[in-house]
Amino acid sequence: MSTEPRLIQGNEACAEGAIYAGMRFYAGYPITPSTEIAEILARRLPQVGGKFLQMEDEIASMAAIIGGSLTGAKVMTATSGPGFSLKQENIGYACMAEIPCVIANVQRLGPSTGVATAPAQGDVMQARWGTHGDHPIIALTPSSVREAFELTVRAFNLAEQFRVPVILLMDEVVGHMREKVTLPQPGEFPVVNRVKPTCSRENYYPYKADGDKTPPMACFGEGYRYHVTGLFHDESGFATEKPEIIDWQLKRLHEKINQHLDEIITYTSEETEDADLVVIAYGGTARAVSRAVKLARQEGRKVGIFRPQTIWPFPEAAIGELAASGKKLLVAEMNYGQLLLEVQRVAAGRSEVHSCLQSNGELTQPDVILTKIREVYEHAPGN
Amino acid sequence: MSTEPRLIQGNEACAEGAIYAGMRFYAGYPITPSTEIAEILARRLPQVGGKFLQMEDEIASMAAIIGGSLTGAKVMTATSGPGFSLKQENIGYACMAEIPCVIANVQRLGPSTGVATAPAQGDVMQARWGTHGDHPIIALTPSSVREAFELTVRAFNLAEQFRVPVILLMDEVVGHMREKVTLPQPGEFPVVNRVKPTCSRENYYPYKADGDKTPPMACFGEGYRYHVTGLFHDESGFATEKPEIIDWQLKRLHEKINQHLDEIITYTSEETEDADLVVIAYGGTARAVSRAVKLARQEGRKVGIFRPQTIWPFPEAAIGELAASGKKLLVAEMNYGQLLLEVQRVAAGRSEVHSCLQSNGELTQPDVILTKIREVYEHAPGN
Amino acid sequence: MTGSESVTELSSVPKLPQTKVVVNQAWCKKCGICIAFCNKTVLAFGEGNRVEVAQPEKCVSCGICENFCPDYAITLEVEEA
Amino acid sequence: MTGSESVTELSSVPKLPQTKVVVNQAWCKKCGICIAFCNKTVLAFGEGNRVEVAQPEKCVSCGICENFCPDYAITLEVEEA
Amino acid sequence: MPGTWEVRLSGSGGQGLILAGIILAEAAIIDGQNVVQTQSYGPAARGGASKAEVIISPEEIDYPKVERPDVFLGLNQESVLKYMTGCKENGLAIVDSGLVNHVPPSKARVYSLPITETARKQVGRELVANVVALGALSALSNMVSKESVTTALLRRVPKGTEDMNRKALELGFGLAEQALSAVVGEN
Amino acid sequence: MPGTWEVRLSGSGGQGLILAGIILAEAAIIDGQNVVQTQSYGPAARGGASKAEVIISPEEIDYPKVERPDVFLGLNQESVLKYMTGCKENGLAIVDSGLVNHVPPSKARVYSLPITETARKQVGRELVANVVALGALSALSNMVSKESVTTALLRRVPKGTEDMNRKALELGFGLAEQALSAVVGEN
Amino acid sequence: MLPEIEQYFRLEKLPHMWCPGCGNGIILHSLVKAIDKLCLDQDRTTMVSGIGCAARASGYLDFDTLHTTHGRALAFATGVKFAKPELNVFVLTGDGDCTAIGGNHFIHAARRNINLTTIVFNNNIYGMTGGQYSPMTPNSCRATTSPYGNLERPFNLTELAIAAGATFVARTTTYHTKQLTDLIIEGHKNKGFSLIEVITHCPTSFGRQNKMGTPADMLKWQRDHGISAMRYENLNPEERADKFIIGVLHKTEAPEYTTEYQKLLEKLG
Amino acid sequence: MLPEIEQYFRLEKLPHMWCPGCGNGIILHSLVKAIDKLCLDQDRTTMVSGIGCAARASGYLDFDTLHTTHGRALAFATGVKFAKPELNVFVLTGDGDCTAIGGNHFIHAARRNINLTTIVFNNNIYGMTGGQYSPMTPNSCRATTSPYGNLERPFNLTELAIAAGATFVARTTTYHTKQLTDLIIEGHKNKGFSLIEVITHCPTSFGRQNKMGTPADMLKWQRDHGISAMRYENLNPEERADKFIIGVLHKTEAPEYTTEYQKLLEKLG
Ligand SMILES: Cc1ncc(C[n+]2csc(CCOP(=O)(O)OP(=O)(O)O)c2C)c(N)n1
Ligand SMILES: Cc1ncc(C[n+]2csc(CCOP(=O)(O)OP(=O)(O)O)c2C)c(N)n1
Ligand code: SF4
Ligand code: SF4
Ligand code: SF4
Ligand code: SF4
Ligand code: SF4
Ligand code: SF4
Ligand SMILES: [Mg+2]
Ligand SMILES: [Mg+2]
Repeated sequence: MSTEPRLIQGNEACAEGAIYAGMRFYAGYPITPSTEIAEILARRLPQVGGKFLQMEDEIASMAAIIGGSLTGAKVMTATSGPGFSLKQENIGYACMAEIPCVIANVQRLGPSTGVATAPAQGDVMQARWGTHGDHPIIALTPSSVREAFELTVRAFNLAEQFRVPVILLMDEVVGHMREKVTLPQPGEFPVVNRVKPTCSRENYYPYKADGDKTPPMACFGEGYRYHVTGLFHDESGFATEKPEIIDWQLKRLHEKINQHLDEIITYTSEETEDADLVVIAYGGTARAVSRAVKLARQEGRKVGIFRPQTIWPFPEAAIGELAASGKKLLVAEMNYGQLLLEVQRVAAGRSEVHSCLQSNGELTQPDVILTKIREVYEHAPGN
Repeated sequence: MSTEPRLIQGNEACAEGAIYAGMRFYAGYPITPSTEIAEILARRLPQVGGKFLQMEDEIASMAAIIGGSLTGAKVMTATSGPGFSLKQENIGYACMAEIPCVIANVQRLGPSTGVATAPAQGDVMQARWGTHGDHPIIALTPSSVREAFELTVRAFNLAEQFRVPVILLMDEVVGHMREKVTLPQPGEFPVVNRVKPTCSRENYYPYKADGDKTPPMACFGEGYRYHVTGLFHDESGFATEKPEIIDWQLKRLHEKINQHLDEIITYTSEETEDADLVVIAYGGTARAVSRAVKLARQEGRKVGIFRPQTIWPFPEAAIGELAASGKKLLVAEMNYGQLLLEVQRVAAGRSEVHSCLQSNGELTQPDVILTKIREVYEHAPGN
Repeated sequence: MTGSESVTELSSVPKLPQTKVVVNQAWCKKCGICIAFCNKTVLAFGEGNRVEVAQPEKCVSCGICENFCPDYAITLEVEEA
Repeated sequence: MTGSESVTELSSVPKLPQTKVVVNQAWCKKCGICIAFCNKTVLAFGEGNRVEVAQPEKCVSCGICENFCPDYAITLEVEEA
Repeated sequence: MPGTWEVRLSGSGGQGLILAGIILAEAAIIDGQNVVQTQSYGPAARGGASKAEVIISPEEIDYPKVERPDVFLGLNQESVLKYMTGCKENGLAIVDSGLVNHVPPSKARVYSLPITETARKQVGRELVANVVALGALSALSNMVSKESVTTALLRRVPKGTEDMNRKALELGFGLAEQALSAVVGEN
Repeated sequence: MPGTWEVRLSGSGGQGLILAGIILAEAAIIDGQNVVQTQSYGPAARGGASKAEVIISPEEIDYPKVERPDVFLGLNQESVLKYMTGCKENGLAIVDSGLVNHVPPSKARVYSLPITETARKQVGRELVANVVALGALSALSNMVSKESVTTALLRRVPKGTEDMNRKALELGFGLAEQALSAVVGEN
Repeated sequence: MLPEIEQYFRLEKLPHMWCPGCGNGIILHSLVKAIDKLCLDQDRTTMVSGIGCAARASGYLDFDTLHTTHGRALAFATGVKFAKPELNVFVLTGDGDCTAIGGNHFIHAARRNINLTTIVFNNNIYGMTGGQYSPMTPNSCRATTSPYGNLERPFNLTELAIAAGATFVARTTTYHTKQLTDLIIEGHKNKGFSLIEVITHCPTSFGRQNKMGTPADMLKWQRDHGISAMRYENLNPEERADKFIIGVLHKTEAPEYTTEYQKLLEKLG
Repeated sequence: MLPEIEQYFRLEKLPHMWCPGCGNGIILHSLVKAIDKLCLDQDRTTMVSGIGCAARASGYLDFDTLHTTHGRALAFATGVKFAKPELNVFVLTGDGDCTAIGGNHFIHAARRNINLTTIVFNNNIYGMTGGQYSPMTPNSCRATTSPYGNLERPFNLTELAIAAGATFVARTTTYHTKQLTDLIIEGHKNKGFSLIEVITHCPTSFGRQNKMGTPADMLKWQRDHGISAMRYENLNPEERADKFIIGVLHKTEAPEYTTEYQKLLEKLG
């Protein structure tokens, strides 16, 4: 891979990041604004001995990557809102059966068909709650083309490490934008591979885990001959209706994530130390916020930006800390207030929570955010 | 209809409530524990001149009822978790195109196939956020067979009044339980019908609304010849990408609900007045909580129960008031903490929020709740 | 048969309504289908790829252009007498 | 041909392995398929609808019962000599 | 008859316990009581141990599941082992003497009655064992009146089977009477 | 050349503006600058008014969209009307003299150049109007070097078309030179 | 302006959003001619479409029009027709909409023999999303997701419809406009599920990638490759290779679903 | 114990959860006999199933087994097979699973001619959910959702498979156990998509509602109604009415999808 900087689109960075992470099996169904991921992989995967599969719909795509993952491949699909809705049932299956996979959702404006080409961040809560029943989920959200690459690699690492579906929650802004990026060389970035069982077939319990709660995963075709189901199951993988086992399974599913929040949750924060007001933003919106924060600082306002890269699990501790310190919080997102709900919850009355929401198909402009910053700031403590 | 009390199953009450409300078009795909609704309607609807349609899957069922609704019929489908996940895309369509319809989701234990016959309340957040993009939603949740009937009628009334999909969020406990119920006579219960345009075709703008924000709805086949789409559209119903119109549309969709919260939100509260601790519970769980609260009162603990019948929009004002009064709150639900998140958010640190969660396929026992009540109560202010 | 007196005066024969090819430039997308399918080379691309009725006199009113235009932008209109 | 000396001593003919019909009661669900399909009325319902090998001597080892049992609960087992 | 009755009927999937539970509940409605009836679903309902529960009370019934049965019926061994625990002191437990060999220690009065045998031998159809049991337990407990349970039964059974069912019910009543002088175990 | 450049290229769907934007961005990368390139999508991209935007800067670029263009290109009337607003004072605006009749009042220096005509008449292919425009605007603005834009162009165009494209680009450079002595409007 | 355009189109929506030369406009023209000849009541006729270029058709036509979700047009239409059988319901759907994501609804609508007139705009590609291969893209063809040539086999859609139970099945092209009108008329008269597959040209997404020339060239390709069953019969296998039959391919009678349901209502009522 | 049961079953899971007399157990018996005769490597053979009574089959068999979501078995299986073509992949699916919610994946797997051996357990009903009619329930039959008799027409599944592109298509019944084994063997040998439809008896959900008698009676019904193509030929239309053909119905050759993809990889690699 070239060490030269290149002009790369966000969707392309995602595709290249996936290949870098070792993804060799893609199945999908085209949908704007994610289609370039499929188109690039249709060309690139066969070049690296990988498999590209266009399925008849999104449900089938999700099913096919789960099937592929069980053979040992690192797998991925990409979609946008309508397709993401359709994938939900099988995403739940992947949660339940603990199948590593990555689902890129390049968000567009919804609900429904909405505007296929317009940016939005309306699927944040859906990423968490879209499938029925309780399940933990990991979702990452990049703000730049470079980060689209990096977080794609991370998405695979987390998926493989914890045997979970990981949502790469992009938005149209980041997906379609092109930036100058130097792609990392092989080895530059850590790549995690799933842990396979080392025991014999007789001793293999596909859902029996050690302290870290994630069981080693055997590949189909390697002699372990085990059973995989979306029904509640015991350690052996077979269906059960015993309350105590269900309890134990469901707890483990949650704990395998909750025990590793420090590893999973990443974010950036700039100029938050001395800030009176911290703007919380992610994805494309964070780019506008960066600008607005710079302008606000130029005006002498102590404003910082907190940018979750991991959006689920929600960076509760970090944001709780901000709230505890009494800093005002301003959530800027391209929706009707989704992450806002979590921020409000975590703030628990300890600090003011404001919002700058936009959901009209256009990337929020720095001006709009700046105006809101000024408005909120005027009443900041110490001003 | 007989005025004799009868032994009626929750699912049957739902089916009968639907017929009472004027529902004459059902489309569905069988799934435990909702199947009885379909089975009863397959027999009953033809008797009252209605249409029963078994579609090839849940997606098609949801599509078919939207089509049916556009011809003027009151329509419904019923399902459970896996099917509810599949319906999400078209539920979003109904939100966007403002098509009145009722979706009964008789919750079972998830995620994934989970346990088909086990009770759970794991789809509370999904009911709110299951489809992509921002959209308001109404969801009602009954606690008894009688209430299954009543809230089904209400669900149709709200759907028709506000041109929205309404989720009837039942759970297996209520769906499968049989109770003594006297079904109301025709006229006993209000039945709301949708408002149709009275203007001429030339003056009809299908998405132009008065102050109440819900536009009158013409039936297909009555000469209005209008367009319906899941794309963002202007008042005329035709697609637009203009930010200002999108903004206006999306706001109206939210406002038509938000302006009528008082009408939409209902709940019951018992013994909350003097309570130090209020347990918040709904559906089957509320039955166990009722018992536990009685037992706690017998022990001299001042405990009350708050039971939302409308779960979405969230009864924010009422619960906010409880929190503001400093009463401890205890949320009991059969999931990993879903409504809990909203209660925490709304409490905003003003009162302690505790939880009693169970998600193992069994209805929570009063004992378990009582134990939790005691634990929380011991540290209640004034004790 | 040259110059025979028995020939009917042409002007006395009732005429078929005269038609005229009209291009609605507001709808025309310049796809060239009408030009390609007109057997009589009536139509041609003009300045800025505008479709022009270059040789109206050759038109035989066959309607092919009207039939194939995907944009309903070319029509045969009956001329007022 | 009665009493002919040339008849082979039966006991000297190598015997086909003797089979025995065995019902695994733990797996049997009492569906009655084996009973209905046994042409030789070897099998019958007994007490509490247990499948019993009522007339083992009639069994011709045809294997039909084994073949149709949906629960693999009835088998022809080769008898130890 | 007054007071709250928690009733648990258990047996294997095909034994018609759910129908028995429904009839019992409907009898209680005829008696003017409140009722809630629930049951276990699932693949288990096809065999093994399944149960139907009925709560009868003059009061509003909150919790719909039986916590500690006042009346327990066990029509097969597996269900007795699985569901008989928790019977109230002085509760009533009826098991099928032909199908249940082992009865766990219980605080209830336990009656082991030849329910299935009675159905088979005296009605000629094992199928009605549930109705025999219904007769026995309603007569033994007195939680619903004989008239009501008879009416409720006849409303529910298929046309043409009324006589057979009525006979089965009455045989159940009879078993109860006999039993009142033959308590098997009380501990 | 130093400093931040906000560039907006607009025209109808088929005019190749996105490719022009990409080439411009790649030229800037060759020059060692940071770049972000965005574009408008949607049905509009098939006709009407579409746009591609490029921001070039030695600094990190935060907001990726052009707020106030330093350089504007308008290749048809509709896009000029829709997208030319907001040009910076002393900015640069280039419109196609053959296709744009009306130029709204602007604070930018406006050049009306025969871009499409040059492509058609001097290269023989209207298709390369985007490359002619690219030549003109890079030469007029100086935001990227002529070498870089030439290199970037030749990397992107299909094999066999290099000469034609190079010619188009140079004709664009030429238009710029001529223009520097023929400013149409400055207000 | 053409009278049938004036009568049946929403004129304020024209020119439509389709690319220059796109065949979709031609199909709509034939459709409104058919509707005109059928003398359908404009107020009691509904157009249902899914998502895609083709599916945008509904928005241009002056009827009750329902632009649904991708692939689901037939399921929505089933709801409309079943709820109100007296409506004439047409379904306008792309090859992807109908045969990829919508394949299941297609075979089930055919199986139920519900009285819907379905027109499949088969441009052999996903046009709207920019040219990915569809289940109707011929083997070896280029598409943005088959940069090395399509490895999949396309459906024979008419065969599929027949096997699934459709009672009227026909195929034609955008070149054969008159035949298209006739087939729509005949299809609509069939009391049951009718499929009319129209091979249409997509110069932008399919033509360009497969070097099919101008829109006119693509129309000529259709003229030269779509032939009647009779002509097809007389060709040898080699000649047949790149030809396809146009015209009515299947016609039969079977109980229509909404009619059967109506009978049940009458029986019970 | 039968050696093929001992070898290929997860004995600790027996007896299975199917009702007394259910035909599903018979199908599995024939299946393991076929696998035995095919000498398949048990470690490189995968069973994929959806949701339903039939779909529970995978749990009883001692291979890598994948019990998926309702209707999606073929889509999961496509992923398994495409990712690792050297695995033998069998799909065990019910009539509802395969033809109702799963119909689309079925026609697409057939179209791609991907090398999957698909066994459809056709009991003409949704068994697991208690007896609603399925797309394979004959017209007029009773089901819990067709209390007045089924108004819909069933699919002819084998015709559908052929039209969609399957290269091996066969039908038999649970009565014809030997033939079933042979068909599975032949189907598995086919390098492409193979369908074996097995008419199986569901005494609980279908039989009871339609007064079909005991499980044995249902088996006898199959014996009397499933006949060879040759015998079928010799019947007059009336005699044919309630008969169906069993045996191989279609066999052809076509490029197999994973093989084609492998060729592409080799070309590029
Ligand atoms: C659920 C869902 N998946 C994918 C898409 C993206 N999408 C829109 S149109 C289309 C394909 C259109 O192809 P076709 O039906 O052949 O119509 P055409 O544009 O070719 O006329 C796709 C994949 C979508 N809108 N919704
Ligand atoms: C998405 C979804 N919809 C519905 C169901 C409920 N369901 C489970 S099995 C089944 C039908 C089974 O029928 P079939 O495939 O014929 O299998 P059988 O039980 O008859 O063997 C249904 C509708 C489900 N589990 N998931
Ligand atoms: S066919 Fe129509 S759109 Fe095309 S060039 Fe001719 S008039 Fe214009
Ligand atoms: S009517 Fe015929 S001859 Fe006249 S312009 Fe059109 S195509 Fe040419
Ligand atoms: S066939 Fe098998 S399960 Fe059925 S009765 Fe006979 S041995 Fe038992
Ligand atoms: S082997 Fe044949 S004869 Fe013997 S019991 Fe079985 S079926 Fe009857
Ligand atoms: S992309 Fe193809 S199908 Fe779509 S409008 Fe353009 S030419 Fe027509
Ligand atoms: S319901 Fe039918 S298919 Fe299911 S296990 Fe019972 S008999 Fe078999
Ligand atoms: Mg298409
Ligand atoms: Mg079935």
